[in-house]
Amino acid sequence: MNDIVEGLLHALRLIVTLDGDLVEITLRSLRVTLTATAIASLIALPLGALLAVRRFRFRRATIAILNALMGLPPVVVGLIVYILFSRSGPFGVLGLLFTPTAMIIAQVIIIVPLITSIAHQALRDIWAEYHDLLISLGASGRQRVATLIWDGRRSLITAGLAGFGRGIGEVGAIMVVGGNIDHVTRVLTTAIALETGRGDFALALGLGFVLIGLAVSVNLIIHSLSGTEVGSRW
Amino acid sequence: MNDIVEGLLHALRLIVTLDGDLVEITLRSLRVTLTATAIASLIALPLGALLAVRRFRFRRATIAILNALMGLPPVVVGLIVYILFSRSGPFGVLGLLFTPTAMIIAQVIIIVPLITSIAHQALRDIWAEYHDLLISLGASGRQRVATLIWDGRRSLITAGLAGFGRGIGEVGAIMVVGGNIDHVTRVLTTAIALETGRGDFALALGLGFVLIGLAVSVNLIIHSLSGTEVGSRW
Amino acid sequence: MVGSVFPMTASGAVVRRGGQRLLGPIDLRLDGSGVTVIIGPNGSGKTTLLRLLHGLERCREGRVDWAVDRDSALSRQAFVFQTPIMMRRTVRENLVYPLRLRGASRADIAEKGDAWLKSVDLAAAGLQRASTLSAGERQKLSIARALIAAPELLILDEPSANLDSRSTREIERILTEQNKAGTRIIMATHDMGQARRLGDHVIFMLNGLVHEEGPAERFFKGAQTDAGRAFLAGDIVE
Amino acid sequence: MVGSVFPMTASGAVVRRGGQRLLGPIDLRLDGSGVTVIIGPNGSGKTTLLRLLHGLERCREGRVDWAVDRDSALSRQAFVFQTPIMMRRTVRENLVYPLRLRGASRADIAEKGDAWLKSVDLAAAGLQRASTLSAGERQKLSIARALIAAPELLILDEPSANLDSRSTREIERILTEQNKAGTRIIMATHDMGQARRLGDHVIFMLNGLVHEEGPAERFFKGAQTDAGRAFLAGDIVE
Amino acid sequence: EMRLAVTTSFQNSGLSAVLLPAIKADTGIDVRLIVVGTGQALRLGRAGDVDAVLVHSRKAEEDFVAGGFAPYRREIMYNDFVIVGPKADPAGIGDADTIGTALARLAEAAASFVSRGDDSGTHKRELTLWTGAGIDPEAVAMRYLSVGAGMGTALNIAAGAGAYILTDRGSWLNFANKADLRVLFAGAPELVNQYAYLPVSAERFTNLNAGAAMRLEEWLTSPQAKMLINGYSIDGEQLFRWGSAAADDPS
Ligand SMILES: Nc1ncnc2c1ncn2[C@@H]1O[C@H](COP(=O)(O)OP(=O)(O)OP(=O)(O)O)[C@@H](O)[C@H]1O
Ligand SMILES: Nc1ncnc2c1ncn2[C@@H]1O[C@H](COP(=O)(O)OP(=O)(O)OP(=O)(O)O)[C@@H](O)[C@H]1O
Ligand SMILES: [Mg+2]
Ligand SMILES: [Mg+2]
Repeated sequence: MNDIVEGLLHALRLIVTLDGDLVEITLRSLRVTLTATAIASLIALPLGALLAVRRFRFRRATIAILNALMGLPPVVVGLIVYILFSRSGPFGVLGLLFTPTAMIIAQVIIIVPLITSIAHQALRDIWAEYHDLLISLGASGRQRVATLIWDGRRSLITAGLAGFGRGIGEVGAIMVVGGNIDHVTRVLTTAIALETGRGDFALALGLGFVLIGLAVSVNLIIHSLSGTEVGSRW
Repeated sequence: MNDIVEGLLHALRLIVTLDGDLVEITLRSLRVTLTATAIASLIALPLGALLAVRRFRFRRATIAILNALMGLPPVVVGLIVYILFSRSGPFGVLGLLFTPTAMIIAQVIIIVPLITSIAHQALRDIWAEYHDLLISLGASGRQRVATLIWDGRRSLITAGLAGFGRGIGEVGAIMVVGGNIDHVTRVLTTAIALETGRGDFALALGLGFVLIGLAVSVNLIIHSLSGTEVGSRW
Repeated sequence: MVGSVFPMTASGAVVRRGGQRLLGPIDLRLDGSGVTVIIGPNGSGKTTLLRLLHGLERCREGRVDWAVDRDSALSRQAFVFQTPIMMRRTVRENLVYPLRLRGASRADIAEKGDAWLKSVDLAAAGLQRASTLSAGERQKLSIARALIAAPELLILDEPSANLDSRSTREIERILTEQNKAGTRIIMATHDMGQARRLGDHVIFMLNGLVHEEGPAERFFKGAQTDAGRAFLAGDIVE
Repeated sequence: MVGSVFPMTASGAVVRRGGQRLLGPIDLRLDGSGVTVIIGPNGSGKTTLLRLLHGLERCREGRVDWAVDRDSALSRQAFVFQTPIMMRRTVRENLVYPLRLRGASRADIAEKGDAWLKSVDLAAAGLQRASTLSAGERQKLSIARALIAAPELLILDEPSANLDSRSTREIERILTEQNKAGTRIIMATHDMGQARRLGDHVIFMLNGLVHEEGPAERFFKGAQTDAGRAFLAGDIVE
Repeated sequence: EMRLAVTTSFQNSGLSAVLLPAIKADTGIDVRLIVVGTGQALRLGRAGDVDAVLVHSRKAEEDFVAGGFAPYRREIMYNDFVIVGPKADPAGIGDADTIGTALARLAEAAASFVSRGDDSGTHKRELTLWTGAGIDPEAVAMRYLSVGAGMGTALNIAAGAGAYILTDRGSWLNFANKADLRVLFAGAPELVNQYAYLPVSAERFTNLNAGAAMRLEEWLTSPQAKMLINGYSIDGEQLFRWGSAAADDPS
């Protein structure tokens, strides 16, 4: 219990003193995960809309698999990305291993299924509402997707935030592909894992609280900017 | 690349020969995560419905925080559970540390926010539809929640499955509280982490593919049992 | 049930949304018998007034009072929405839902369910999903669902907008019967024939205000206001 | 646009859902002028027939053909739904959405938007969310949205169910005008007065089948079938 | 800039924080540490993803060299393994005079023993010790917990479960969650823990920064490194000795 209190104090101290290392790894966490979230959203939102709009043969299986992939074990993703980008792997020449770029790639793979699934669920309901109208108006596939994304933007923000949350708290994959190199690829979660391994629970918890605070702030900021959950309906 | 192929072969071999250890840890993975998912759903679904139905002062902040908690870093959850259940912690006398029960507790904490968030998003739309009717019929708070859960059951299954996926692929927390003890708390993800640390990437990937296959099967089975994604509307 | 929701009174009640005044100030006193019809052009506030009287709309200024508190008032009334709200259930489950909320017995639910399905001509559609009903069928189901729990006050918002003439007559017959049996009725309608046939008392809405109010006979024979006369003649009312 | 959707023909077209036959077999041939009104009791299949002719409903047996392919046919028609479908946008954005889909210019969109908002009396509500409109206002918006892209064929499903008498007259005036300007109109209605005023040609539906079809004048003067006569008299038709 | 894969014990000891800035200052090399398990460290070397490896598992290192992944292994420094356990020492290994006695007492006691179980250098040494004592740890009274985890996690488990565990002195001294664990047995010759440096074969992989790897090796064997390594201590206790244990003590 003391550890938890100490962790909170630690977090406070680190934040109040604007500890240099903390600022560095926090900014790196943010940069990696925000980039990954942006890229993943660009892939996942249209995909989710497409799954809502299109009726094809293996749609149900695709959706089930997508749901399952929400649980893609991060370590496995990390391993696969590692193998692909290892010097002896197919993309080895790019020299991306143990760089933030590799971490972004791994996070994109992990969060795309999550964002797609949540987006699909939200857009499916809007599609049920709009179906007749959009078909009747002869909207093209691309226009249907664009309309759903625009009219469902508030729910899609939630989907993106879920992806951000998953990414920022993730450690298994980025540890393998990033290597937790001090000043290069160390982020909040890998630092937490490091301190846990050293038995310094107070510091680990302190970093953990910083991480949670960061996630909460990003959510609050985005929610208040986008005005979700304000109106009762729409 | 070879590792990936080898990993697939490994997975195949393990499955075909019904490897005893594999069966054991797979069943343990399933048991831990299914239990955690069931408990988490019992908490999260009514909570999600309540958030949809009730209008209270800090509703928006609550929802934003809930969304943020989807990104609760597993290691931090693991640490907190460890501290609470360690012998010097408040629940130390229960002797639950390094047992499957502790792993279930950690997973419940991790997946409750995810299930709540997805459930809330689905039920919010149904509530918008039902609001006037249920108020007019004078349904009590409890009846509103029950009605939303029943009528939204198909979406809620997706929410539960998302939680299952998150749990079954999780490693950070259960490693700390479960300890990856052979024949006691070793599950698929901790075994994967172990093999990765040992540098046996092929075996790690093999286990990873088994895990993914398991998640996909559970999703397909549940989806086909529940008949989601069949009808176009409802 | 002990007590009655009547008299219900609105005093200076105003409904605002997005800073705009949609309705009011409304001053009204309704007591417990007869049929009140609310008429007026599109967007004049009929639906909003019905929702206010039902207790669905809270007023920012002024107040609406029932002889009992709001929760009891709600539970003694039933509302038929202009756009019927169908639950994601079968026709039968939609119909008996109010009984389930009240914890009625299985036998009671089965019996009343059968009777009402028959009386609105939906016996064959009981197991169909409500979302597959035709517009008129939904309207009939919505009316039956409102009546199944025997409300003291029945509020209807354009109950026959999508009904064929025979269903309209049938519904009007049911409403008259219920009214005779003691159910107070308040309804909005655009069908002046219906208003004349059913109404004892008329409220004529214009721009969110009660423009004219009085006994139906007097109103239809000769409305007191220019706007009222113009509306009856089907003219532009502004 | 080159070519026309007419003649459109249905031959042996059947619509099934859940193993049940909802409509058909339907054999019809409609050509390019005038106003067809579809009448019949609730649940007789009017909406389903309109959807079939529009191309929204695919038939399992038989076929529906337009003079052009289905996609071109859809793009030359507009459909006004019985329960207006409002997008989660403002009134104005709902109105001009068909123009946006067609990639119309900003100026064009602004101009037509203004003109149509005015002609359905919603100029003041342009920036309001469509979901806040009253039922009648939604219906008017839905009609304006259908007309804004100048369709060759306009299909309306009970366009005036929730309209006050003045709006009904106004909409009827617009429809007559459009029809004179060359827009083919097919509509379902329960308002026999409206059917008489607007229809050149009547289709009387019963139990999912075309029971009687012919020139409006003849039908209203003396329907050929017993059921047709009974329906006009407001009697039970089975 | 070069990449060096090291085991968790090296990082957890805190020595890296002392050495890396000095290396940067003396040679200009920016050493990037990839901290992983022994097996994974060698695996990274085998794929050519790191320029050198610093581990402590002799047998695996020799296989690595034999496989042609490194031209040789160079012993850099050593310390020793210790057995830690609950302060109360229910097995009574505190006053054992040989490792054999200590392990035999452990085996007979109603105590728990946490094994790394991950084929790391520490784990392999532990297995060697059991074999040397003629004990099958899974078949005795003692509860043998094979946890399959890194040093830090295993220590956390031992602390949480009040179990005995074999660990290296460096990791132990720098470990913060000691709970009621204490060093109970240390100092036996079987417990020497030798770290070796293996530059990854530049012939095999062309993209390596072989120059930096060589300069780092030179630096690690220089008097400057000797001074820093021997001078690194926590609470007055020295964690590592520079050089080769075999050379220092030919017995
Ligand atoms: N949030 C809002 N902002 C602005 N105006 C609103 C809002 N909500 C509703 N309105 C307007 O309030 C008016 C009253 O609506 P109401 O539904 O009561 O009319 P009504 O008399 O029932 O009309 P109808 O006969 O068409 O059903 C409408 O003109 C509607 O556009
Ligand atoms: N999935 C289904 N299963 C069974 N019956 C269905 C299904 N979908 C629609 N129906 C029935 O098909 C019939 C035709 O409906 P349709 O909407 O075409 O009627 P309509 O003539 O437009 O009626 P209204 O005048 O009430 O609008 C209705 O009786 C409806 O209940
Ligand atoms: Mg209304
Ligand atoms: Mg219809």
